[in-house]
Amino acid sequence: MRRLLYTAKRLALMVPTLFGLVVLVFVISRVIPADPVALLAGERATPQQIEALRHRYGLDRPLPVQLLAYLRQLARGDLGTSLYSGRPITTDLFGRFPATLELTLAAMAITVLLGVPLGVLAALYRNSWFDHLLRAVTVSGLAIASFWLAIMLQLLFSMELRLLPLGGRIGVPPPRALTGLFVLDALLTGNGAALRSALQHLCLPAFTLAFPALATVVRFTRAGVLDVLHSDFILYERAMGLPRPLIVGKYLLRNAMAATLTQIGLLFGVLLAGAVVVETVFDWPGIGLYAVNAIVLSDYNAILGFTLWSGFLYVLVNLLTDLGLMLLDPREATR
Amino acid sequence: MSSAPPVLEVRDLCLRFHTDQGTVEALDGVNLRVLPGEILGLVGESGCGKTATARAILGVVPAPPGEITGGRILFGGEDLLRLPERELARRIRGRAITLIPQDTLGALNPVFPLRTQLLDVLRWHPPEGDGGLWGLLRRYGRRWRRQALAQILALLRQVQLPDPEGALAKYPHEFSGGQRQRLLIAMALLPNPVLVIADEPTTALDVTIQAQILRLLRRLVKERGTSVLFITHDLGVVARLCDRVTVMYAGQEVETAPTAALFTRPAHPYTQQLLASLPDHRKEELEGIPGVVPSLIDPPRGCRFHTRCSQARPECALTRPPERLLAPGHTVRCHLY
Amino acid sequence: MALVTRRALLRAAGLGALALATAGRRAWSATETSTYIFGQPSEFDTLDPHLVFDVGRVASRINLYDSLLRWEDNPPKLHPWLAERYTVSPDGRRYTFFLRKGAKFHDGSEVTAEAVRYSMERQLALGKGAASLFKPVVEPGSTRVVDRYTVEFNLREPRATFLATIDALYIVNPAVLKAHEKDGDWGSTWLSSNEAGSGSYQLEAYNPAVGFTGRRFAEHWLGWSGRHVERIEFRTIREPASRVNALLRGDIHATDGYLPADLIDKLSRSPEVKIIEQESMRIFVIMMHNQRPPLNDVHVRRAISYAFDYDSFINNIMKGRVVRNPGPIPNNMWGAPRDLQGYTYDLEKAKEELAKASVKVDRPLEISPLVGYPVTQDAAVVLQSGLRKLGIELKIKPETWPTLVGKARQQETTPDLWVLWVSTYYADPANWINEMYDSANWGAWKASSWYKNPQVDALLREALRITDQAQRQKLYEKAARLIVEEAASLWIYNTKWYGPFRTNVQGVRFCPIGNGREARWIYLT
Amino acid sequence: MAEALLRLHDVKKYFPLRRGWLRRPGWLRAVDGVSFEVQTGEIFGLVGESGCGKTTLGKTILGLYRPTAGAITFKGRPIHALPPAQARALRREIQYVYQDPGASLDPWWTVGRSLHEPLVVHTRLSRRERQARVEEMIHAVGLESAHLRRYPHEFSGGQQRRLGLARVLVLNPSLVIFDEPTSGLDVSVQATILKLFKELRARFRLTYVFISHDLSVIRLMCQRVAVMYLGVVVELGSTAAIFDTPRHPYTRALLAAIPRPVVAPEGDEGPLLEGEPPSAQQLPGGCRFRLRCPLARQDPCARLEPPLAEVAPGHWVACHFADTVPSAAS
Amino acid sequence: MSAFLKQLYADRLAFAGLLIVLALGLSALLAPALAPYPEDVYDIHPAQRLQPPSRQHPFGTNHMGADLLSRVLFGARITVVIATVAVGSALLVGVPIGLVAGFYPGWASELLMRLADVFLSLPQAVLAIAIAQTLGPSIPNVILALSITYWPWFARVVFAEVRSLKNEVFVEATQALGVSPWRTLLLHVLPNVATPIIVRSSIGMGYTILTAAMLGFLGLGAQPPTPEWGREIAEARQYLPEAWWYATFPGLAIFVTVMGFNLLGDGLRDVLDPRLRRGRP
Repeated sequence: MRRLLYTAKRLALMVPTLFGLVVLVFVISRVIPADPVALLAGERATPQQIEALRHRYGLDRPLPVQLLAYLRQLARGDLGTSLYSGRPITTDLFGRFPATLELTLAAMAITVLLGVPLGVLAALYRNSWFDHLLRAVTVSGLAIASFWLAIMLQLLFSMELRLLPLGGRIGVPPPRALTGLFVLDALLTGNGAALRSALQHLCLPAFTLAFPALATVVRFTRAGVLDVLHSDFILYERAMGLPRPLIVGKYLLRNAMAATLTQIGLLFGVLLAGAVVVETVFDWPGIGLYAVNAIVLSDYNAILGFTLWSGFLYVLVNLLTDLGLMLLDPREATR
Repeated sequence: MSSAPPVLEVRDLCLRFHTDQGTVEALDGVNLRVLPGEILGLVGESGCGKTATARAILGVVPAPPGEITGGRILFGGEDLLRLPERELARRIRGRAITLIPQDTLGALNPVFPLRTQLLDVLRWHPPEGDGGLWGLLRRYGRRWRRQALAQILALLRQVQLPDPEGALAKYPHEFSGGQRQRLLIAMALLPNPVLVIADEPTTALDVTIQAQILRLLRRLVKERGTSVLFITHDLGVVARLCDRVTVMYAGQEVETAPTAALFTRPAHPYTQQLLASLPDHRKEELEGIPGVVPSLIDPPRGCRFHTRCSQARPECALTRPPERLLAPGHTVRCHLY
Repeated sequence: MALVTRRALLRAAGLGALALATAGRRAWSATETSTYIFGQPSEFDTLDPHLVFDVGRVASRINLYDSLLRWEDNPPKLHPWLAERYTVSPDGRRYTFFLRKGAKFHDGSEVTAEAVRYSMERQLALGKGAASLFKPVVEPGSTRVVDRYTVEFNLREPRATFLATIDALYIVNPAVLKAHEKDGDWGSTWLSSNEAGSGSYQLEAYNPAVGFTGRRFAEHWLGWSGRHVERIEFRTIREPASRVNALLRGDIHATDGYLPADLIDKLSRSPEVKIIEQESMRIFVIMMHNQRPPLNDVHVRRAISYAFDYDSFINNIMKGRVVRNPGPIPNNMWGAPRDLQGYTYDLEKAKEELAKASVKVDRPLEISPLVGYPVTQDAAVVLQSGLRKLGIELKIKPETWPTLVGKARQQETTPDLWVLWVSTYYADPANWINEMYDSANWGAWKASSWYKNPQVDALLREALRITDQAQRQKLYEKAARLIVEEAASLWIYNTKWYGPFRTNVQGVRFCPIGNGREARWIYLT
Repeated sequence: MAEALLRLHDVKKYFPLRRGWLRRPGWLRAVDGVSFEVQTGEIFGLVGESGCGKTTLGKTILGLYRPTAGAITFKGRPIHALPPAQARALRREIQYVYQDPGASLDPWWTVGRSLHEPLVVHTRLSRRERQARVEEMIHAVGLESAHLRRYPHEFSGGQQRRLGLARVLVLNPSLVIFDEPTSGLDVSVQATILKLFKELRARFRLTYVFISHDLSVIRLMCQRVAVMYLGVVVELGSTAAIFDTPRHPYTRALLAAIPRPVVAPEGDEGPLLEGEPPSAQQLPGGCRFRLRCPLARQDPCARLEPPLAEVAPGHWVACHFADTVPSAAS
Repeated sequence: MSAFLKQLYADRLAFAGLLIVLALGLSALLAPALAPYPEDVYDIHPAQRLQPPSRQHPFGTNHMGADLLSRVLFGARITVVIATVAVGSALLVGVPIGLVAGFYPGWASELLMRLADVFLSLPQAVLAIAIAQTLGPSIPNVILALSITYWPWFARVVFAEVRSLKNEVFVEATQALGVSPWRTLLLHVLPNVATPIIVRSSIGMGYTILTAAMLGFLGLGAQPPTPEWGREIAEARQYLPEAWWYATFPGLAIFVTVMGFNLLGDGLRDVLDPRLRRGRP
């Protein structure tokens, strides 16, 4: 019951944030120096035609009215139309989102599956050579520009060693679309060639995306475990003779994960932002690449749609993180 | 006074902590004995090494920075200091010796319900002969769980925890401090231990609650014949609860006596001045102990109290006084005797 | 320390990847001969043939749709296509096309005169893409269906280039579109992701992010020789380096022919790739705003023209893979004066011209290269470096293509200078010189030099009215000389097309209009 | 009798409760109608268990909290509703010693600077005059001038108590409120600190309000005592009256629960309270002690909240059975 | 101050960070003197394009034949300016907001922090992209975009610190002494939140440099011939793998610089923590 209330509370808190997000994006969109209507009108449009279009899209009305109209439009799930492809932005985004999702999930999997154990080990063997080595790696992980890392990886693995593809998402006909995630679809349809190709294409971008996040997770897990390691209850559990593996694997980890989980929620934003450049470098046909394309084409609607969509996802993931935190730590619900 | 062999005997225990500032000689030859079925009070001011002694007995001194440099801890004829960690964890800690900690909120794992924590204590400390893998697997079964829960509930009733069934599903933060202390007492008694070490268990509680807890603890351990090493700084608590008392000062024990004898005939100058410091409305002026507790990084040689002792003699600074028997069960370490 | 670690880490990861890679090498190689895969530099945002009119995305139009006539080969020749023949009325205003019978849309229905009429009306109504070619001369509603196989266009005025541009009108299936029409959108929402043509290939799958695949349309009116591919795939790979690597590895069979010179060099060293070199008609120009001071002074414009290091740019940066094109018409197009010398890199002359100028260059000039096209930026930097030696500051302010197109519509917003290519939209000098320098075209991006010279205007308009090529050639040569004399823009080079193909690709027929994207002639061995 | 230095009349301090996200209205009644007077020169004790509202009351007197209701007069002047600037000026006269004076010093400031600050804020003394005053005070609390250049964390618990005292005494206030001044100290240190408190009071003619849960300290230090339970005073009187003839069942239980360093015969611990105090957010109706009271009956305890009534001269008790309670304690 | 440096020196990594940051500052300041070919920021030598590292050109040359080492050195200038101004203005906006909002709870403070939350509800880089894109590519716009997106971090950190500081006894104790709120805020609260602010700034410099480089990489930043590191890498891509040096050295410059700020920030966190601080005798 309390958990339900907490969930409801968190959901309710999402509303003003999302509203603020929409207003923010709206404000950004209305300070555009260039004229999107002129683009829309085509190459030989007359000023009258442009004016007519401006009127048709409501761009000649006062800003608050425009904001209201924008909100109404959003409420219908309409992010507007791409000035370039002429398709609804939502269609474009949904078409590309599975690619980004697949990439992000893969990066997240690498981050968590590698980062958490490494962080725990670093804490348990604090100040050992392993800990120092890991610290060096994580510090560099946070300092490296992901686009540069991506290029260097391409240089090594694709251009020099020719082991992995340079970019793209798959090198063979894609598997039948069930989820839109190629790896998953290939598994489900038993398409071995597609699976292999999809995995090969996934390797470098996922690792590039994961690397800085990995550093964060390792650091926070390590700090969290260290924190818990010196807590009274671990001492008490030891004094009560519980075996070390049980203490570490069960009692300690769950406590330490709270710090890590919060970070994972925040990291999602980092991954999403990282996807923009990583997808660009690796030609990964996701929403990040879409955004960069939109930048090149000055497709404002698309950029704003992407921004809004990212913000929405981010808020959503943070909500999920908080709920996860609540399941992990019952004290959260009472805060 | 029973002449049975002691349950626990600590002999010449020495413990150091290596810190950035230097080596802290936290314990320097501590001796104490806990007799079967008795409550031994270990009393002293903050930093005198009470808790370090308890941790050394349980074998949970963090090392590094801690290092036990000498002495023996005899428990049931075995020297715990020579037992491997595995053995300690399997047979001694949480089985034969249990702990009631001071910080009730900090000591309980905040993210697991009580049931999990209680069951694990039982599960990992089975009766002798059921320690194999199969035994462990069996103890993850439903039948064992039912029996164990029944056992736990019975004990929770004994410690008078309100609504014991409901309590099992709750998390530590959902209890009051007094309730948590009852829980921890139950947890300490759960494996039916030989010795319970209670480390200032009532310090954080209000006096009315403290009185309840002390009475409960005394009744339970006396019923079961469990020995208790009760660590406190509060002489009032000692008077109310303990059968015998050992007084510590700056990492050494200075006096051991039956409780009544200690309060009526304190022998060591430190004990005397400690008692004189207690607020007492009948006295016109309070007597503090002049000076400060010496740093344990470079502690005074000989009797560590000599720097503050009004009756100190030259030899006090040279050698630590040997233990002298003043009366049956009353020993003191002072050159005056 | 960290570097060593990272390298070690990479090596370790490399070993893991090795296992993966060796296992799957064959999986991504396009070794079979039934599917032709092309590495596409830009995305197919939309498949609607009436919305887009650019060279980069010609593949969807040219392979899925047919037009009345079609340009083929190099130099380009206009071939009968859906129309078997045509007639032009003596006044040059009525064009009658006679369709071949039996040509079918992909849904099996016949291509009729009504479809042609509908396509023209749709193109005009949507107002985008190739509409700019027809709008000046074709009145909406003026196109007439004479009979089922005869259609006539009635122009407002004679237009020498009408035939040359008619291949840009792609014929769509009106029945299908009317079925998908919504809110009077001429079915454009539907058609942006679908297809309703009669072309050699029919759409199989489309994903804007990935590209499209097409299946051979067996009933295509032209028939099939037996040397062809069953499926075509245009796969979007945006990065040139990625495309080149994919080609080298055999993931794709071909890619675009306007790669950076360094990459062409790299490809030419591979035994598995052949490069088909063709003269193209795509001139590289830096536009100057002829109406804005100080650029309205011819001496300033000439000084700037003398300050660009043409040789260095062409020989070093373009690695000699392009040819100097000193005037507004591609060298290999008729109408370009053969003996035109144009400007050279000569700072002395530049200084002389500056001295003659009546206005002073007292402000930094702004140049806009195209975002996403590094060569335009390189040219801007070369010009910047040259002007700096004259004491003129040139600020580089890259803009996106759509933004520039928007800005170039008005004198006030047009940048001082901007860099672009003018490609072959139709094979006629008018594609370049008329559209760029006839002041009647002010307001279109091609005319954003805002050049105005009554004499040139008269010459160019005359050339549009008459149809005799020899006469027109003279007019164009004269106009070209005048324009160069007045340094209306900086004309730098004419592109060459270096089409890279796997060695097993046969039957490539390059035409500047289709840029080698037409797949119907191609087969694999 | 002279006008009391401090007079509290029916002082209440409620805190709004935010329970859940709907913010259901509710009040935490931390102090719920307290009246007493403090005479010039006396040490007045406020005793009670945690959560009884004694600290809140102390801070309300000081003006850190504005009372929800009631009146506080200091030297005959109402001070409970002063505007902020005047309230701050009043602190020259009323000072507060925190439970942990070490934590009440800015860790970034030297002790000397912290000791100067009250003088900077409240006086126009020159730097030299301030220095003289600060040095005088640091010596008065038994520390040395050299200590002024150190940082708070370099002092032991007992020394920090002395610093805290020095800091509030530089202003020469008339009333000092001590909040648990000896908790956390070892008895040997506590003894010296308590001695110091007494000396300073005599030397600077101070009045103390002494808040503590430690009855033996209260008994030692105070002339008069108020016993608080869940926000109200249940018994008020001279120290002798409270400790020798406690009338309220709570006071009696509290006294019985104090562990005394005297070995009593087994089982002779007197009556122990059962259960735990209810939450101050959900007080029972009627007498708020009745749920744990051995004397409680349905009527009148559950019905009426007993008023504080004078049962002997200067001895006030809030219990329906104040008269029936045996007047002699152990 | 010397004690502070001594402690920083004791933490070898932090000291390395300090050295890197100093080196960055120096090369930014002295770029014209240090660079072997200072003219190459503007000048081009197409004939010498894409030459591998050699004695004349330790980092090789770029696609215009300019000396890469010189350009990387001059790039440090851009980087220092962008990061300093962006973090500085974010600091000037965020810290006062966080201070006041944390110290004076009320609807206005609540509103300010909600506003900060809205900014934080978007990944910073995404927001920076959106803003930089709408403003148009230029260095001032990059700085503006970074400041707009970074101030909420300062506000948040300071807000949280002030909130918890308000519960510290010594802050309440100054009130109890009768010290005015503004005096408390400036003399007691602000110095106590200085540590997180300084640490945030240092790490923020690193982060800002990374984001600025990303914007440059996407073409939303500095324009040619400005030798901005991110854009250099973007330009270098098409000359891979042959001209490996072209992409490598600007990337290394970013890496080392950001590493310097991060190490320094980490070290400062430990050194400046008042709980660990040792007073002078």
